[in-house]
Amino acid sequence: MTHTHPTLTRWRGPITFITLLAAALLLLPLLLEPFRLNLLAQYLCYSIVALGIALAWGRGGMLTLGHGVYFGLGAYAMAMHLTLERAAHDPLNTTGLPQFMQVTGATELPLLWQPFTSATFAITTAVLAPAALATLLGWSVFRQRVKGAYFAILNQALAAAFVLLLIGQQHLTGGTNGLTDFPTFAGHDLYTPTAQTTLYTLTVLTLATLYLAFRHLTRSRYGKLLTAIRDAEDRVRYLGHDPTWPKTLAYALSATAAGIAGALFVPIMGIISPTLIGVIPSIMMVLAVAIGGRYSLAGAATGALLINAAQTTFAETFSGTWTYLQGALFVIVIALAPQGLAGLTTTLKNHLTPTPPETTTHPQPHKAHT
Amino acid sequence: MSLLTITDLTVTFGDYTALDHINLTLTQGELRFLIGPNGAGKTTLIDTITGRTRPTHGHITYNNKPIHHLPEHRIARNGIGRTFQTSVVFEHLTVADNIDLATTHHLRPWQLLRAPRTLPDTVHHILDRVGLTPHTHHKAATLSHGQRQWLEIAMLLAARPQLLLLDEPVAGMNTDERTRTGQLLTEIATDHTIVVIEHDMDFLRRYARDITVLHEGRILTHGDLTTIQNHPEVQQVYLGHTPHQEHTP
Amino acid sequence: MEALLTQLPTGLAIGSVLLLAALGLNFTFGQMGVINMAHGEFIMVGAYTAFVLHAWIGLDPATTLLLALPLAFAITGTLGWLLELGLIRHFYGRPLDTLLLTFGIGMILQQAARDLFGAPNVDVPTPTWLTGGITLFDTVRIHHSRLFILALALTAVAALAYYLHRSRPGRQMRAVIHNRDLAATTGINTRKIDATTFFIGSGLAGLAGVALTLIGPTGPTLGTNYIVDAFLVVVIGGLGQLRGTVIAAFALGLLNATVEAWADASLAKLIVFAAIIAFLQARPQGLFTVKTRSLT
Amino acid sequence: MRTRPTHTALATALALTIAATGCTTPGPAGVDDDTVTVGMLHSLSGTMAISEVTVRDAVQLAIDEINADGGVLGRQIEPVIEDGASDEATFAERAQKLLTSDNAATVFGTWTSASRKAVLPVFERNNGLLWYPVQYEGLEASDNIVYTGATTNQQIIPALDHLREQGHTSLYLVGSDYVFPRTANQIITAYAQAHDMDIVAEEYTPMGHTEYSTITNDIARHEPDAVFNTLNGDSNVSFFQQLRSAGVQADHTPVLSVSVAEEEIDGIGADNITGHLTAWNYYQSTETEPNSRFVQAFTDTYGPDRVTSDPMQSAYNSVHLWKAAVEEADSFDVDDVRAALDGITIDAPEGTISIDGPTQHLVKTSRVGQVNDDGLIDQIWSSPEPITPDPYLESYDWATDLHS
Repeated sequence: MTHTHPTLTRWRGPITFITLLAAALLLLPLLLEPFRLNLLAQYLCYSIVALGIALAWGRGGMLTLGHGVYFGLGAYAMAMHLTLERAAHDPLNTTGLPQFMQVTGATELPLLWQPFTSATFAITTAVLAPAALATLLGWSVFRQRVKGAYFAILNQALAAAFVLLLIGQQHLTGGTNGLTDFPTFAGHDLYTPTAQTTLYTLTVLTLATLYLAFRHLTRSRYGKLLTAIRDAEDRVRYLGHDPTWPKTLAYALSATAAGIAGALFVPIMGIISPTLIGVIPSIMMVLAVAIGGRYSLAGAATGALLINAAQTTFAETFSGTWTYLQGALFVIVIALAPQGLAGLTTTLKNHLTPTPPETTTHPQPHKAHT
Repeated sequence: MSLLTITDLTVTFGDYTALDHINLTLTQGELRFLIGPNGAGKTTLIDTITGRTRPTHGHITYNNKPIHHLPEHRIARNGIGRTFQTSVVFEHLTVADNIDLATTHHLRPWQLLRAPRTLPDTVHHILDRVGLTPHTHHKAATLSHGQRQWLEIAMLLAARPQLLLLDEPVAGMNTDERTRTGQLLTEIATDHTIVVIEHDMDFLRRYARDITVLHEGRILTHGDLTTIQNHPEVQQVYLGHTPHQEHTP
Repeated sequence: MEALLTQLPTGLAIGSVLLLAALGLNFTFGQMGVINMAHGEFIMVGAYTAFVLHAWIGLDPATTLLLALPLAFAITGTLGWLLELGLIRHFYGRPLDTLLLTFGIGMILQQAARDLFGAPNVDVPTPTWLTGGITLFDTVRIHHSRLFILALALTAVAALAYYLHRSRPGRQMRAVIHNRDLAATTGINTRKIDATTFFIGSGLAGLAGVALTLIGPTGPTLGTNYIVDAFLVVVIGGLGQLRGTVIAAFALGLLNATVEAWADASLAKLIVFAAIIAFLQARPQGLFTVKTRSLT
Repeated sequence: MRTRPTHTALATALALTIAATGCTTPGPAGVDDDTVTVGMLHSLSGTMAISEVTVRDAVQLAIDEINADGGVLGRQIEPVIEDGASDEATFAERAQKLLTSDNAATVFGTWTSASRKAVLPVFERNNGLLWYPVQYEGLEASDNIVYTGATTNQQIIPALDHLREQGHTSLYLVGSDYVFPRTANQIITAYAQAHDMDIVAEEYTPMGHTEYSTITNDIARHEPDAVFNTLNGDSNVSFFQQLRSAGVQADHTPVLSVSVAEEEIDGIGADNITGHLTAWNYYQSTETEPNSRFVQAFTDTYGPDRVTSDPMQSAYNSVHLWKAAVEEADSFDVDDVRAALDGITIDAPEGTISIDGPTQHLVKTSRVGQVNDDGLIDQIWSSPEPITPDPYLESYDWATDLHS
């Protein structure tokens, strides 16, 4: 593309990006009623997760069927803080303990919960806990060259185990009920239109920042190395690179994005519970990325937005049909459009404006990673 | 001075012995050809030197340090590079990026995270050397078979190894490409130690001075082409199996 | 010690269920590198086969069971064969894509079951001769239905082993597992072998489904209950290894049962997961692996 | 170089999404001269759909009956049906929509405690009114919820009274690992301590667990007088099948279940559970005149194969109770309706029930039943009189440790 209109091409991306960002920040809050804006903010949280999955899966070839876990870690960290804040400010609550703990007969705040009275600690944990768990799991399995389908299955098992843990440790986590009802954050009512707009704005800005950061990463030498590892991990070793750390890093970053998304999701949605982060929700996160386009960060984010919006729109009217449609989407997108929407739009554009072949080579359905 | 010393190397897969008490020394600056019928253990030997396969018995020293326990990337960093029978290049990266990747293994993680503004000179230089400059910004997937092989060699050179192990570099190439590869080899051989696995007799005749013959995991003999061709056991091994072995891969 | 002894039959019982569920899965995975996420739904189809025989055709429980086994094998086998023919065939070498693809197929099958048979569980009665149990040393009790499943699982393993090692197509199949390209050059029709493999692997899911009606609920989500554990068996057992699968299934079953004896079932599952991660540190490729020399 | 993802095309997709998200204008006012909008919020998809669809059917039946009878305050009820999709976030989101976009005068729905807890803040924030139809673990009394199922002192404690009357003094507790069984078992343990009963074991399994050999063998070995079962859903099928294989007989060691209703028996297999006990406030076989009408109307509408259960009946009652309260208040306004709740009484299929104003729970009769060969449940015991709800168990001395 640099051959034809260098200036135009150079700036088209940034201009589109800034236009979209400005529209999202300035226009939409005016156009949408608070309920809809809140929905949009929820979907954008899933877009943030999608960015991470696109990095790990699209770029790094690591199919993560357990991202709900990282989303959940971020979400629970935030929810624990909000729960404590509510308990502290509830005039009827004499013990200062979260309501669900009173049910299970606790008399004092468990050790695990104590530091979460600090918002800073909660937010830091929301970011670092997913990163730490992913680093630990990633490092230990990548080092042993566990990859491909094995890695995917382990992730899935992790999601299953994590949900069991949350449900089993009811006195600490609220069990199946999860944590819910967060009226305030730092003393501010979370349900005023202003608060809703602020949360929405924060989500948009986080999404934009992570998009730019990940985009930079994919274009750096590290990004090239990651792609190389995806396509031929063994070959990379004979060039003197150890694939363990680049993979672990991508996986950990991807988990961090999910954790941040979870932390944002909680005040927006007002609830987190095990059903939102188990095996099936985790796979749905991957489906969204497959549909949007795993090789494209922007595509993946858009895919998550679309799939969640579609879920709301269609699921209520034709719930059975919606399940068929989701299943069919999986099959159709993977079989016919492995590059997803982003791939389709590129193809469409190439049909309209022929460009030299070498600049249009998108990743082909790539070879085995195992 | 010896660069690589293989002592009493044995590799077994279950009941099957792929390498059987191999002893081999490579001196600095050598260009060594490795031949032998299918299953002789040529690729296994290269695999074992580069850490892909672990020795069952015996050891390998490189610059007088044992390397057979190191992981692949550490062996590569020590200066041993290799290519594969079927070339493996990173198809979704450009030719330049493929080469650049080979130069960066010594960089620290944070150095890799910066997006390079321009290509390093070394990359341009190597591209020139293998004749891929016109394809600098093309995806590796668009290269022809011969060009891929050269790209692999270029990637090797970019990693600045002392020892190059090439597994059938001219397989599947046309005559022109073979000639170019041969010239490239000779040129590289001036400042590298090289081991080449090759079957192509014509190619051997033109470029091979030192040949080691492997058979059933053992070293049969060693010498120049004439010596080899007149060696009774070699004749037995080759002619005994296929009379026109010279042109079978 | 007494607790361990008591848990031995339970462990074997859990193990035999895992074995049945994982056997076909491992077969297709080892053979073709295909993770079939629809395998759980094939199990479900097998279970509904028994239900249809009983409730729609009106057979008595014993006839239902005996007739359902071969019929379910044939039905799910055919489903798998069609899946291979229509979709999976075009995705060899893309294991992650087939994984997602077959997950989509699974969703569709599950919803189809819901539309066809309704969402609630249905009842497939157990033949009376399988309802009781045998008591050993006072405290150890083995259910007839468990013995039946154990016997079925071991029969399936034996039949499979015989097929792989003694029959011509079976030996070809093993050749393909070891080296697909080499097998192809020796004149083996790998396409045909793949289709056969998928038929058998999926057929085994049908058997598992029928067996599971004896001990658990029959509903549209039947397969999902077992699939994660079955996958773990495959991971531990190693690629395409019959003995690996057998050992892994019983090891997991015993581990589960032993841990369950002193902790609750939730905790048992977690401990098992941690044990698997630890195990993979020592044996990343599972218990047994086939050595290959291909690069990618 | 990679091709830049076509931002323009993606932007189009984005715009479409936003259009889809934002297209709904603020909903119609909840009440006009001819109609009143109510919400129905159940899982129509996902794992809970099995149970919740039956409840939706019961609510729909009640609405149809009331509409045919002239409606509420002369207005036809217009239900807005939303799918909670067995997912708490969806429940909360749909509840928000029902209350703010649809202006629903009241909402019938939710089943699991998790979904009720998820929508509770939404109802409190928007001052909505939810009718919750399922027996639950108690320890809750929100101004914005009317609880039409049993709380613990109307189901678990009477069931324990019954077991004690029968001379069963050793109990084996088995439950799914979630809030209801854990809370129920705390209560049972406290009760047992106060009444010289023996708890042999307390076992939990993950939701959807199907492997019960360990537990059923353990039960066979310990031979407790009775098993108190708080397992949920699918697990009951495996549990009863495997219990039978373990040789545990209903006449020797009866299992008393609090989450097994007529709907589930068919899936468990009647021969696996015949003779075992259940504790509810209503059975399809309950002999009252309103129940014959209810069962008749239900099977006429949904087919002769369908059965009715306690939660269905409670949901059905909810609509009639709401109608009575609205007519008492002569207003659809939530505050007016709430003020009118206390003492609202109707003749329901389960007998006469009335709303206890302070707790917004129902005063209702407790019943223990026995599963018969036809897969229905025969009542074998009932509380002598309707029991006043006590969600925090404040009137029980032995339960002081349970509520702080």
